[in-house]
Amino acid sequence: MSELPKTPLLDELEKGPWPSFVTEIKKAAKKNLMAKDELAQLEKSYTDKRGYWKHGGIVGVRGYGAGVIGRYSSLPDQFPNVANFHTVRINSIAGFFYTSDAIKMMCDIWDKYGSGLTNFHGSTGDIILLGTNTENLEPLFAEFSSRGWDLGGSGSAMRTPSCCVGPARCEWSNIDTLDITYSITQEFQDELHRPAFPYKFKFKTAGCAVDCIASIARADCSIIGTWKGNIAIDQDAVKWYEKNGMNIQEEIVNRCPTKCMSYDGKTLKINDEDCSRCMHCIAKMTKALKPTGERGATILIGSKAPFVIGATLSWVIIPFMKMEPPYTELKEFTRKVWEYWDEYGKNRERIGELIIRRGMRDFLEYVGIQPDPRMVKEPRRDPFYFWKEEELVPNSKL
Amino acid sequence: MSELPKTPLLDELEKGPWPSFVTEIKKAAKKNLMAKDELAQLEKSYTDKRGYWKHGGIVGVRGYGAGVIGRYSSLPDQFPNVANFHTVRINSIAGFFYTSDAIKMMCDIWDKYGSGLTNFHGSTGDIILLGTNTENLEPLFAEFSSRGWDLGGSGSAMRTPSCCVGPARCEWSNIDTLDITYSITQEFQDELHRPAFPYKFKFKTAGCAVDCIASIARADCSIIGTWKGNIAIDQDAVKWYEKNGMNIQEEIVNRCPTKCMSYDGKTLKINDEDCSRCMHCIAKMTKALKPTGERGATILIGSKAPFVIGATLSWVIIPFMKMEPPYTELKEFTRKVWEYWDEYGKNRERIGELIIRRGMRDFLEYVGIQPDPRMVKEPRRDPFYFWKEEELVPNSKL
Amino acid sequence: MAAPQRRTDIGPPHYKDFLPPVIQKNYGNWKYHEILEPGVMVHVANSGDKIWSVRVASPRLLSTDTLRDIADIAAKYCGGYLRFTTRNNIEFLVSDEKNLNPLKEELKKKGYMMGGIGPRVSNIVHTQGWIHCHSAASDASGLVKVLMDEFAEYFTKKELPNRVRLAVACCTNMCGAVHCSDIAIVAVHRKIPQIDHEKVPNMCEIPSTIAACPTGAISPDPAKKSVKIKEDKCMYCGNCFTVCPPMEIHDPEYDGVAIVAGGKVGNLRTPPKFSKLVVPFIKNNPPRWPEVVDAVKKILNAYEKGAMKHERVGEWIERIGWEKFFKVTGLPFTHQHIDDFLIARETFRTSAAFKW
Amino acid sequence: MAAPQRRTDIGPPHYKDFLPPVIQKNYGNWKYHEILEPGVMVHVANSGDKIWSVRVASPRLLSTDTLRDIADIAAKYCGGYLRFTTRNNIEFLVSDEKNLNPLKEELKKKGYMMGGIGPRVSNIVHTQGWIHCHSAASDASGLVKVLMDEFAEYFTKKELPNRVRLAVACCTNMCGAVHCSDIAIVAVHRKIPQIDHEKVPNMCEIPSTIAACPTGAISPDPAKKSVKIKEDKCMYCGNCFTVCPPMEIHDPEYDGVAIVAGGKVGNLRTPPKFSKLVVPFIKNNPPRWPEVVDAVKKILNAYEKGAMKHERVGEWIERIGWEKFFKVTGLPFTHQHIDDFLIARETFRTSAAFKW
Ligand code: SRM
Ligand code: SRM
Ligand code: SRM
Ligand code: SRM
Ligand code: SF4
Ligand code: SF4
Ligand code: SF4
Ligand code: SF4
Ligand code: SF4
Ligand code: SF4
Ligand code: SF4
Ligand code: SF4
Repeated sequence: MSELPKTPLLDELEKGPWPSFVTEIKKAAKKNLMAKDELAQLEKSYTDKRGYWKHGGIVGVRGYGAGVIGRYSSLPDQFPNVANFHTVRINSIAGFFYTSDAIKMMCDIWDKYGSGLTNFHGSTGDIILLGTNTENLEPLFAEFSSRGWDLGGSGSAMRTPSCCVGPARCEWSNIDTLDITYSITQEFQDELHRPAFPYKFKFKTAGCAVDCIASIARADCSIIGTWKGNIAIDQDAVKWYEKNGMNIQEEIVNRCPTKCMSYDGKTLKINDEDCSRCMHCIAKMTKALKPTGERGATILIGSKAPFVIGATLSWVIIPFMKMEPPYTELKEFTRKVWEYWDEYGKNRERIGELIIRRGMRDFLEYVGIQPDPRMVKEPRRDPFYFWKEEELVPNSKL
Repeated sequence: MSELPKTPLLDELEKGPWPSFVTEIKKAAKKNLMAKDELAQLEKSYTDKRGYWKHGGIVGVRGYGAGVIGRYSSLPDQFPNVANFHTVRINSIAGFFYTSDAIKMMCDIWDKYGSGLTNFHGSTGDIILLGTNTENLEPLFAEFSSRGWDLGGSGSAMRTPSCCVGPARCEWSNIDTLDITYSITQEFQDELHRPAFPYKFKFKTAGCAVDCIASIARADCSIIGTWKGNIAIDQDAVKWYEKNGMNIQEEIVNRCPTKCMSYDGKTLKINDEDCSRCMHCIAKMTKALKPTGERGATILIGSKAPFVIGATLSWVIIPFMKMEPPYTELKEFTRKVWEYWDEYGKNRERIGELIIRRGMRDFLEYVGIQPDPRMVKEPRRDPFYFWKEEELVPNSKL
Repeated sequence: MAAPQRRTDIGPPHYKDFLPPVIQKNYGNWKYHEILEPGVMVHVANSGDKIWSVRVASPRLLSTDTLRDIADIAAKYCGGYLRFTTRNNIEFLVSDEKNLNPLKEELKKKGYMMGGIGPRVSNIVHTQGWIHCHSAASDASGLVKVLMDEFAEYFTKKELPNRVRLAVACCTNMCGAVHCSDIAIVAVHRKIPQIDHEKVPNMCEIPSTIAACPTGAISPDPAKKSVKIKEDKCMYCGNCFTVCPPMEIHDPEYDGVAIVAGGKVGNLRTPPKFSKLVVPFIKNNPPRWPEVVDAVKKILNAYEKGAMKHERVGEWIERIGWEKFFKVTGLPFTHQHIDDFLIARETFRTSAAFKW
Repeated sequence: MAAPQRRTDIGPPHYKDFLPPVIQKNYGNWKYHEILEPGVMVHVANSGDKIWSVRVASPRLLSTDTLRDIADIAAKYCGGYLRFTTRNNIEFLVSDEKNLNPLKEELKKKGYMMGGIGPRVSNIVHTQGWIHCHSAASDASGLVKVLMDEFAEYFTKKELPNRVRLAVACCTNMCGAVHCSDIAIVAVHRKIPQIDHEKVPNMCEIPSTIAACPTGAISPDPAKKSVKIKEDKCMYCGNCFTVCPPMEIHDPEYDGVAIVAGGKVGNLRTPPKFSKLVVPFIKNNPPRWPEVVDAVKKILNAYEKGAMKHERVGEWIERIGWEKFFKVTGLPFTHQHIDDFLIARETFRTSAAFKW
């Protein structure tokens, strides 16, 4: 294979302690022409301060509408090996667990059919195979699928659901984040592979309100584990934290948002009725505090990036839902939500935007959920609201 | 004079400890036919559960467009004495101070030309003379004005400015609320009497952030006294409060929003740099704490009732303005604001709505004020903002 | 009899002419105040001078008879000086301590109600209602009377964790500024305006009528030279009626009041707050609106029981959370509570932390 | 060579097949964890079993060479088990304590960087940038590299008051979800799109192009069968370019990045928060964007100095106030900081309390 192109600017990014993506590209470029042109085009971008990629038309594998992001160099003459250079999204493993064998298997296929470059993982949670030519897509897919791996989502489809490590390695998980993720991924294969929605739809599942998967910020449906009982306190362990330098009053009691804790130097007390399950005290004193009682999840809807109406965070739709396999309630709720979206959503309108446009009542009534104060930070301020005929029984109180 | 009408429903409102408006109307009705018909029509409203007043056309006194609210009974045949029944707004005294003589003088005129009913005061702060006939307006005005009293505002005009009791009887006033109110009322007589704005414009002035005139909720321009120096502490007085049962830590230190206070049981300390001048500690320990240093006012703009875009509170436009007679800076600022409103405001658009519609930058640049973080609770979230040509010097940092 | 010489644009008299001498002398030089009784406080100047204020309840709607009576009392005990508060109470300004008790005696004898100073319920800021306004969906004075009858003890005696500011507005124009009160009543309609197509062309300016509608429900009806309303967009605010009277919105069978809570205007501790909807509708039930009184009582009682010292209603609610507020007051939470207007999404609970 | 038999709609492999035996055994039965070193933690199960996780920095963009290397390491010390974190770090899962030190030794020897656990700066969530996306106004990987070079010690060693989550998005589509990060970079344009009227009719759907504009700046240009832009309404967001590529928005002279701060996603203590604009623009200055690094450093240093223990960046800012934030960081406050979009008025300071 020929020599690497000169990349004086990118070489600057091989300096410094943090592992260098440039080094990674160079490693691949040494044995792969696509990677080599990727490297060269990137140097040009650094020189000219602009990207040189063009929007893809629709490219993909037979029978699927999703899973491949079409991409073309806008300088195909200079960089012919990336003239078309699509990324392939492989559906990752719930919890992002892998084995050495699986990784090596993927590397072997990818070296054969692609650039040798990957992202572990993309922001949504797919394994990103970073760039290959159109003609490689089918064989690549055949190799992966024959070994039990499938594509992830893209376009106006359900996207690859993802989750925090949850019960696999975390003491706080109230729900089986991996199993929920696996189960909905399998249930909705058609919705994942064949874009038929007004726009994208993302699921993210976190085992508790710490939300290590950032579900509340970037999932059309955020599933966050919670519990309904009290917090059990191991007073000896509290002492242990104190002995190890923790200022219980300052670090725990004073930071409790609901002011439901107290500590007299001997006994830590929680007025459980007032606890909002924010997770602060539990996270900072994991040996001393444990949630007890019924487990389930809060279902929130609507977070997304800023287009068109500004970024949104997901908000509470179902304060508490039991979460036991096969997650029938969640799946039925999801279908109902999609039905609503299908009925009223405009092209490129996310579910959250739609609910904001049509109002919560419209949505809640459609999906059959009662209003609950936990859905709002605060009730409305203005006295401008609608009544339905049936609520207007004359001369009756409400 | 004939007997009072039967008012079985209203009579229920003469029961109970609170002074009764019905009793007041009856007092007047005993000697005044207008008040009598007012009483009778009100009983009918209580029976039918609806009002019986009609919107006024324009009524007023010669040369004025404001100061009178035209009102007509929608049942003139039943209640001929209130067939037309307009309220007259008399500009009140700054701080709402009166003398017995002045009150009696007003009563004499009002018994002669009106219903004998009043409001001390209307929500804006006018003396409301509650109902008279069209033909009485001119002589009534002549009586009042010849004695040195003038009408207040109404319609799309400046409205009667009002203020808290301030320096007249309050130890916390940072500005001369009465003098400011008097001075702007005199300065803008034309704007008060002859509606020429897109909509109403209200001034309210409070001596400190306690805001006993609710200026921040209901004034297009809210003037709120503040200071720039430290809070002086009289430690003996602190002790006095403690001895008299105050829990300094709980009631004062813990409630300080900026957590800039501390108390070790002996000395109360304030980290003045972090104090936001919320007034809590000063209000609850008036003998112990006193603001020191430079005095002035924060100028806020934009509060109003919910139409059309929902209620607004005033927000900071000028964090600190010196307030010395003749208040030239305030008056010039006001004229500039009106000029902007005149230029861009739509019919029935309040100044706050206009600024929200066109954006703060447009307004600030017009009135010549620099942006300041004190104008916002928080900076914007989205990255959607404009640049002016002159800011776009290529390749320069900002 | 010829009318006296009218003058214009003279503005109000100068405030100095109405200030008692002790105030003139100590203007801007007050040191502190003390609340001596629920209706009496004394302000002490740096000079040592003092002024006593005796506060008395007022229905705000005052006859000239009553005005003359209070003027007489002020003349007798206060050198003729008195004032009104920003919440429409009467304040007798006593410069000479020896007049204080005689004044109180006379007030008591005549049935005036002293109180309202300090952490109590003070007078209710309110509006015209059926007494004078064309727009009213309920009466204001009546609601004030029945509420203050119920809460009289909180004016004359009992303390609360902090001031509780009540307000009443008789339509959504909210002349009472209920949008920032601890607890407030706002009268509302619930029926779509009935358009009198005969009168609209003469009495209304079509473009401003259309612009008046917050939800864009109104559009021109060129055939009739009038307007039409898209029924499912109208939320009965009545703003069209304000600018165009032939769009009759009153309907006695459907009009009533809503209750909002948790607002404040002062900056102490927490920033000024809007009131929020707590009861979307209670039918008009004059003369004494018992259901309204009952609902307000529920809120006030829960506040009295649950709030920490110095906490205002809104501060208390924010500490315990809205789910808890609806629980402890027993008020139902309905679709109407959830915002669907311009800033709706800012009110949605974007957090997984809440109480049961 | 015939391709193997393709299958469809099989979904990903079952996660159980990738879990180390100790996890399978103690699944959902963990008791607590301890952070042993910035890059090592141990989770202890109710059964007493333990699993050690050794976290290693990753540039996220990995070559198959590197992937094979980490697979080999995992095979050697972890029974072949490893995972990636939600922030793209690599975690070696050690079931047998005696493999822990040898693993660390080998990682050190090979130059892998251990760290990121606990109250530190972890990996930067980011996006494609010039490496692969057509929409990028800056490069993501480069920005990540220079920032993490600067903050490497906060990954490998130093503690902060709490976690600091950084993110980079290469355009306002914000695939990096920078809108809820402690400190984040979002690349922005500053020039109005140049419309290629030849191509628009063929390549673009006019209605969705018009609908894509957040400010309604785009309208049809029927003559050209294209669209036109109202210049003074365009704020260069580039959303039109996303749906209609011939509306070229890139301009190397004017493109660059903005910095936002104060966001978070967890519910601990305070609810999730949006990031807010702190630096409206810094020009693209590759390869090492020193001005960006400098600005982020200012914020991180001020946070480190000023925050209380457990306070996230946003919590610290809310406690001290935004006026103080701009003071202690020395960042200028400009017109761009003041919101003028849909919820602008909710961001205005409706209070008379602030600091100097
Ligand atoms: C690859 C990835 C970034 C990365 O480097 O990790 C990515 C890359 C692209 N995103 Fe994204 N998005 C990626 C995660 C996200 C996320 C984060 C997430 O999913 O958690 C968001 C924010 C959350 C959200 O969904 O709103 C995100 C919000 C967007 C948007 C804005 C959507 C909106 O409603 O505002 C667009 C624009 C669009 O859909 O046209 C977009 C569009 C794109 C496109 C397809 C650009 C385009 O219009 O063609 C990018 C393709 C880049 C390329 O050349 O490969 N991408 N995108 C992420 C997907 C990898 C994966 O599958 O694992
Ligand atoms: C008399 C008074 C209520 C009272 O009983 O105290 C009052 C009465 C009326 N107000 Fe008001 N407003 C009164 C203070 C207010 C206030 C409070 C204030 O000024 O502090 C507000 C809320 C703050 C504000 O300005 O937004 C207020 C907001 C309105 C509005 C809504 C304006 C808006 O921008 O949303 C209207 C509607 C309008 O202007 O058409 C209105 C309109 C009216 C009209 C003129 C109704 C109309 O359309 O004809 C009422 C005449 C009643 C009558 O028959 O006398 N009134 N009005 C108050 C004036 C007395 C005075 O001069 O002292
Ligand atoms: C007389 C009056 C001013 C006037 O120009 O007329 C007044 C006078 C005083 N107020 Fe006020 N306030 C007056 C309306 C207000 C208002 C405005 C309103 O209610 O519309 C407020 C804002 C309420 C709000 O935030 O919603 C108000 C909130 C306060 C507060 C703050 C309470 C809190 O902690 O939130 C104080 C401070 C305190 O007492 O601790 C205060 C303190 C005071 C002091 C102690 C100030 C002083 O040193 O003289 C005065 C006597 C106290 C009293 O009544 O207990 N005053 N006070 C008003 C009496 C109205 C009435 O008849 O009840
Ligand atoms: C491994 C990972 C989950 C995964 O499925 O991959 C994870 C794992 C743990 N997180 Fe996390 N968090 C992980 C992403 C997150 C995220 C998501 C993100 O950054 O996008 C958050 C939300 C950040 C936010 O609020 O913006 C997150 C906020 C936390 C917090 C809350 C910190 C706070 O006080 O605000 C804790 C609790 C604590 O440590 O006190 C926590 C605690 C933990 C614990 C201690 C939970 C446990 O008992 O096992 C885990 C090891 C801690 C560590 O890294 O210090 N983890 N953690 C993620 C590691 C990412 C990385 O490589 O750095
Ligand atoms: S979100 Fe909760 S359950 Fe999941 S990894 Fe984080 S702390 Fe554990
Ligand atoms: S979980 Fe949060 S709200 Fe509950 S006790 Fe702990 S710190 Fe307080
Ligand atoms: S606003 Fe301030 S200065 Fe005015 S009366 Fe109230 S406490 Fe005194
Ligand atoms: S005025 Fe407010 S912020 Fe300042 S010290 Fe007193 S309580 Fe704290
Ligand atoms: S609130 Fe409405 S009904 Fe009452 S006085 Fe004001 S405009 Fe009239
Ligand atoms: S009542 Fe209000 S919402 Fe209904 S049409 Fe009239 S202005 Fe519009
Ligand atoms: S943030 Fe923008 S430029 Fe970056 S990957 Fe996403 S769409 Fe492409
Ligand atoms: S760049 Fe954004 S604001 Fe400008 S025209 Fe395109 S979509 Fe509209």
